[in-house]
Amino acid sequence: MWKWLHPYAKPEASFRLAGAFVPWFTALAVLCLSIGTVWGLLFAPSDYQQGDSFRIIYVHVPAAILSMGAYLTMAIAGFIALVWQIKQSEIYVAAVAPIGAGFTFIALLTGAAWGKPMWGTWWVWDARLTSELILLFLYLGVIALYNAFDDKALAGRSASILSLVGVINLPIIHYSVEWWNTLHQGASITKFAKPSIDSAMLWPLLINIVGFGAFLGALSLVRFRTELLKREQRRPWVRQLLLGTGEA
Amino acid sequence: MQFDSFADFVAMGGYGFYVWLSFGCTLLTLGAVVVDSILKRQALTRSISQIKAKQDRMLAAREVKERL
Amino acid sequence: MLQAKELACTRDQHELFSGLNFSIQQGQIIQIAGVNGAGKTSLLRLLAGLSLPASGEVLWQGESIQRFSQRYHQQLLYLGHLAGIKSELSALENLQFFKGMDSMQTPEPDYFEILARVGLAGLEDEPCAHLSAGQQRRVALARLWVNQRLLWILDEPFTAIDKQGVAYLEKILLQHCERGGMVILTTHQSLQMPAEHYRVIELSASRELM
Amino acid sequence: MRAAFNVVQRELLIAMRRKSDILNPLWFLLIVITLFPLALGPEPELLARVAPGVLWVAALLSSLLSLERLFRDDYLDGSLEQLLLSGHPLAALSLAKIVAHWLLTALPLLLLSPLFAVLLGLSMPIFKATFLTLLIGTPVLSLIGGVGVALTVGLRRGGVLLSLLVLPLFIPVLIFATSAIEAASFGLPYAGHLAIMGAIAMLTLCFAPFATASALRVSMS
Repeated sequence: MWKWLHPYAKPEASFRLAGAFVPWFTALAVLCLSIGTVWGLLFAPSDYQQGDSFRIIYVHVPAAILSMGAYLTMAIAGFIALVWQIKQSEIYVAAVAPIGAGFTFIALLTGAAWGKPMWGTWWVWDARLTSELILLFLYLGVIALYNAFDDKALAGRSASILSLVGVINLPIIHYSVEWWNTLHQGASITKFAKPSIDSAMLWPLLINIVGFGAFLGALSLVRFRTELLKREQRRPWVRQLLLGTGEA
Repeated sequence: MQFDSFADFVAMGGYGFYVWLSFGCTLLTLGAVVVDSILKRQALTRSISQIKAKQDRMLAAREVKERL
Repeated sequence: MLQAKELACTRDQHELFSGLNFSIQQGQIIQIAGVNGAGKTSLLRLLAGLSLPASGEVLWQGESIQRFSQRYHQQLLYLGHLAGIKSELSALENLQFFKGMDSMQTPEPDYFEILARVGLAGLEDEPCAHLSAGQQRRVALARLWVNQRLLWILDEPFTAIDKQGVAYLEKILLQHCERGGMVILTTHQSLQMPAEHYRVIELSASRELM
Repeated sequence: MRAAFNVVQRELLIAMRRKSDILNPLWFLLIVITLFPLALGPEPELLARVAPGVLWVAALLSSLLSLERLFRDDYLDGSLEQLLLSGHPLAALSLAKIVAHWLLTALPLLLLSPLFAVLLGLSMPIFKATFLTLLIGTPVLSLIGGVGVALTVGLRRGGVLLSLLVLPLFIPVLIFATSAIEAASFGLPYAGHLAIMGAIAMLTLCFAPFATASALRVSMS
């Protein structure tokens, strides 16, 4: 069933395959992000309660969704790397972690900037915010662990294990935080009255989510290619590619 | 178009600071990740040419007859 | 019995060796030779199943040692540079621990006789931290008698061992082979062994010379 | 099974020979707990309010302090290699190491907790809740910590990294423990909290030894 995948398991082939996807993802990302952002900032109607501050949603929600999504793909790649010992999977783990950390950071920052006018404070120990913060810690842990190893083969396997451990813990962390939060705070301030979102508001949001996804795809492939080259840097094909010299 | 003038657009109904802060930070972070990816790639090319130079030196050292 | 197929090893992206093929049968001693940094220890760790080869595989009785590691490790005695001797415990306690880790329960050996053989008579109860480097090495070597294993993989077994000790150890290795055992070792000494039992594999330029 | 027992026995024997390894974390814990009344002021109401949290944070820190020892010595003297090559499932042996670690660090803490309770002026019901949460929670700390140590044992400066990796994973236990104690302080039932902690403990018990084993394999090669 997976036979057709096999040729791509060769480093050189997967390098080229990843390279083939990069322009498409880049184009999609640029297109969607510009359309979604312009639409969201200029044309979407303002919220009847929150006024124009709600426009932060067009970066906040995509970043938040994809910060989780990126972690999920990272953990799946980690799982594949450990079970079938596929090197490319480990490399993907290393490639996607910084981007995911970036998204998480954006989600936290924009959340704070949205929270200030709405709730009157930059930060509350709300369930979602707290679990997003912990998600950031998990990402940073994976990155730090990967960088701590000199031998990148070991680094990749360790990072895979950690990402897997993290993803098992993520739901537990999320629910524990949610529960803790409801115990401490009573009525939550995050549940601002949310009318079923108007389609004029929804479309740019969806487009931006796709845009963030494509951005993640494009950049993770670029980083994947770099990491792959780094791993294979002593092979002739890499040298030929980068220095244009044939001999090795 | 939701805004009557450019000034209106910048003001964002009084929430300009927060909205532009968010979009600015997003842009900065995404930009930082992109720049980091490009820099990594360049560093790799540099290090590979260094390795190449090192190997050339090692090949040259083979010619040296007297060694420890 | 043990077979290496197209083994390759890289460390920090450096290729140490590749395309290494050899096998060892009962009654054989293989010495891995090579200059410093040729990858002797790395090869032994691959053979013991401590690390994964960059490519190729190691087979024990035709089965991959990765997939059937437990069965393989029950037949294997591996002594690395560091032999896992706990410095807080005495020689006797260390040996008793290793005996207790055996999967098959065999009668308790005579620890005092074994320790006397490796020249540690009278030091049995001393914490290993108080022993010299050579004496600690001898505690590790005592495991050759304590754990009855078919395959011995020994990394520099002669370091810190004096001249008589070396001669005695060579005799022990030969005896093990004559009883159908197998030995793979690295050392910088040239061993006095009968040729029918003894082979040298030179690790350089990734070729088997003999 | 016999091999795992053998490992536990050896760990305990070594610890008996090096008592400072058991005593230092406890000593640390005692000092940390003394610092809080000095820093916050000695009002009994205030202390009783923060005491459970203080106890838990102190327990977390002292367990982190002793965690590094879990595999570090074994890694350095080659014992870890020998465990891997012993022909027994590595997950079972890792679990044995973790059990030994719990016996040596968390158990003394539990035994000493009445003393800490007196120092911080805890009332009996709250102390009981604290004790129960520590009893269920500390195995989770040891188990998750084991994965962290196994990942960082081959690194030269793994100590700080270890806390970065492990502390976020400790958060759920901390949250449930403190909320159980909080419920107890209001006289509410907290069996539900304990049950959830028990579930978390079971879950980590099922997964952590395997994660530890595979992390050890990576660290050894």
